[in-house]
Amino acid sequence: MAVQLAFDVRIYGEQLDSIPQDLYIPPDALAVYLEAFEGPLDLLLYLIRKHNLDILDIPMAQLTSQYMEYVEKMRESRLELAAEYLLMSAMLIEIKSRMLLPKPETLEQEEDPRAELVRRLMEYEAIKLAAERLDALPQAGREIQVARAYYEHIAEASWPEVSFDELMVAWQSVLKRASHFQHHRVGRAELSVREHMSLVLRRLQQESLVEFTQLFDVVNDGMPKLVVYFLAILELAREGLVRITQQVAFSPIYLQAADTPATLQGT
Amino acid sequence: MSEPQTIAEMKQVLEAVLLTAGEPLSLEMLLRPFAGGMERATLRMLLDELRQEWQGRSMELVQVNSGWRFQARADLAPFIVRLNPERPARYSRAALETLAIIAYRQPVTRGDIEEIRGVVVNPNIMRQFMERNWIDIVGQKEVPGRPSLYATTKTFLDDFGLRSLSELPPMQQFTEQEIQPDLL
Amino acid sequence: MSEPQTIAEMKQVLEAVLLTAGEPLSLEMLLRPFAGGMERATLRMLLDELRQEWQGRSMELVQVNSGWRFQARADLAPFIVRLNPERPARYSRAALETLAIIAYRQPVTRGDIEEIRGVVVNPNIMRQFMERNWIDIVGQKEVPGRPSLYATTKTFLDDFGLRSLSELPPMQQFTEQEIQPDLL
Repeated sequence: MAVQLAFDVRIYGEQLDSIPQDLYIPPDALAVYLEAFEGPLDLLLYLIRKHNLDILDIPMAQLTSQYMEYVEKMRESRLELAAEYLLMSAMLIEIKSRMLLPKPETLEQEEDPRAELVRRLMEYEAIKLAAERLDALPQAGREIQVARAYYEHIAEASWPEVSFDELMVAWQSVLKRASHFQHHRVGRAELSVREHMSLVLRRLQQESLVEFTQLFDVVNDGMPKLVVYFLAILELAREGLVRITQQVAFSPIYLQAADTPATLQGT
Repeated sequence: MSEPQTIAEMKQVLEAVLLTAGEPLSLEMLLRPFAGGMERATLRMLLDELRQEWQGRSMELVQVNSGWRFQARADLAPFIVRLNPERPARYSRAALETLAIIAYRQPVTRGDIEEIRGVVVNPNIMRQFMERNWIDIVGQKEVPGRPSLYATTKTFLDDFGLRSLSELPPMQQFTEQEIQPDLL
Repeated sequence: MSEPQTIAEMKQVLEAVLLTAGEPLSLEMLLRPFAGGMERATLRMLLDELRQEWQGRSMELVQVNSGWRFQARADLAPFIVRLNPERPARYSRAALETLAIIAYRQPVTRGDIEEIRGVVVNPNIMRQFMERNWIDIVGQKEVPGRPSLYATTKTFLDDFGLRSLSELPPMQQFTEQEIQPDLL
């Protein structure tokens, strides 16, 4: 019976479909052939199949001698023999010898010395078959082709999220590093002032010249807001960001951004 | 197009989303394009209609572990494969056996795999499956050395077109084979 | 399916190939699946028929520089984009500090910010907050070079859910905070 190989074996470039029936195998070919085994369990399974042995009642003497024969051939051809093969040799010989021992009748029936080997062979065989079936399943990229047509990635404006806390932590680290701000405190009042500084500047961008009293909505803004506005203007003046001008005493006071051309002054 | 209103428009959105995805999409993901404007029940219904409409056409809408995807009808795949002459590498027998052990016996340690196969596990084999995201480490076994426990991933199921592990081909026992020795 | 014989079968192969390719396919590439069994003229004709069949549907078959591809209809793209909300990158520490300085110390020039932070301000940082309309220029400082004065905007307040800047958490020194944590 020519045993079909489930894998590619090539000798001198020629495909080897079946393992030669005669025992003599050229050493080079043997190397390829033995390397095709995945390990001692694989080799044992092959021998059991080849010689049509009953796995549930393995003739240990026969299997052991056949196994040793292969292992010997591997050594003769100076193949690097994996330690697992030698370990298996020892195990087979041990099982064989245990089976030769006369069973003491008085003791409870002892477990068959072959039981563990049989269990392992069956488990390995099951996995071997499972591996083949797994490989036969359709696989993405091989038999399964997934739809992946094109679409225009329109950059939807997506901005990073920022929280209060992050902003605060950032400000904190600025303060920690900047020594001249060491004792700086920003309270709510000061934040309001700075906000209104920006508001005043914004307004001065649109109307280059604003009469002082027009900045205040005396009717609607409460006193605190008016104070904040006033402080904002003072701070702007102090920082040189606005110019405050008055032609003569008691005439209207005008505000303009410091960067406004001077010609507008006093209009 | 403003937010899709009609069933036809919704199905077009769904179809476009699935045909461009390149991976399975869960129901949660498929709801996103509708920005809260669709119920899960409606979505299921539309998916089912879409699946039926595509029946017998070039692509089929299938459900795998992570969700829904369009894939080429199986009998068309051989023609698509011709497009890229470099055929995808097949895995070695050692690799496939290792994968089968992880798939069928998970979670397993390397030691478990070595015991079943009777040989040392090549670390490259584990690495290649980890890189492909077919297996990953799901824990440590409470034995000396605390070895890693390996299991298959959702991607593994998706790539094999499975909805769950129970859809893997059942394991066949050695003795069942015994009846037909000529198969060997 | 054996080699496609009918026009319908050929079109199915073409459609599946184009929908799964992930890139535009040239005529040469589109001939490969037919393994020599198709003329260029036939291919062109089939592509044209396919293009017409898809008109008004979710995808359109278009010819771009390097070949043919299916693409989602332009008006459907915005819905597809929602599928993968690009995880907004976080602002760098430098950007956040710059924003904090503008918020707490406005109106400020870039020079002011640089003085406070002790390093040069990357113009891109200012630009990204300008584009987001969180800051704008409220004037120029009357010093050499007339640098722009930056301040936060109404959009900034809206986005942070504030009615006014005074609702920003007031800042104190770290050490004082620890003494009076309730003040925060």
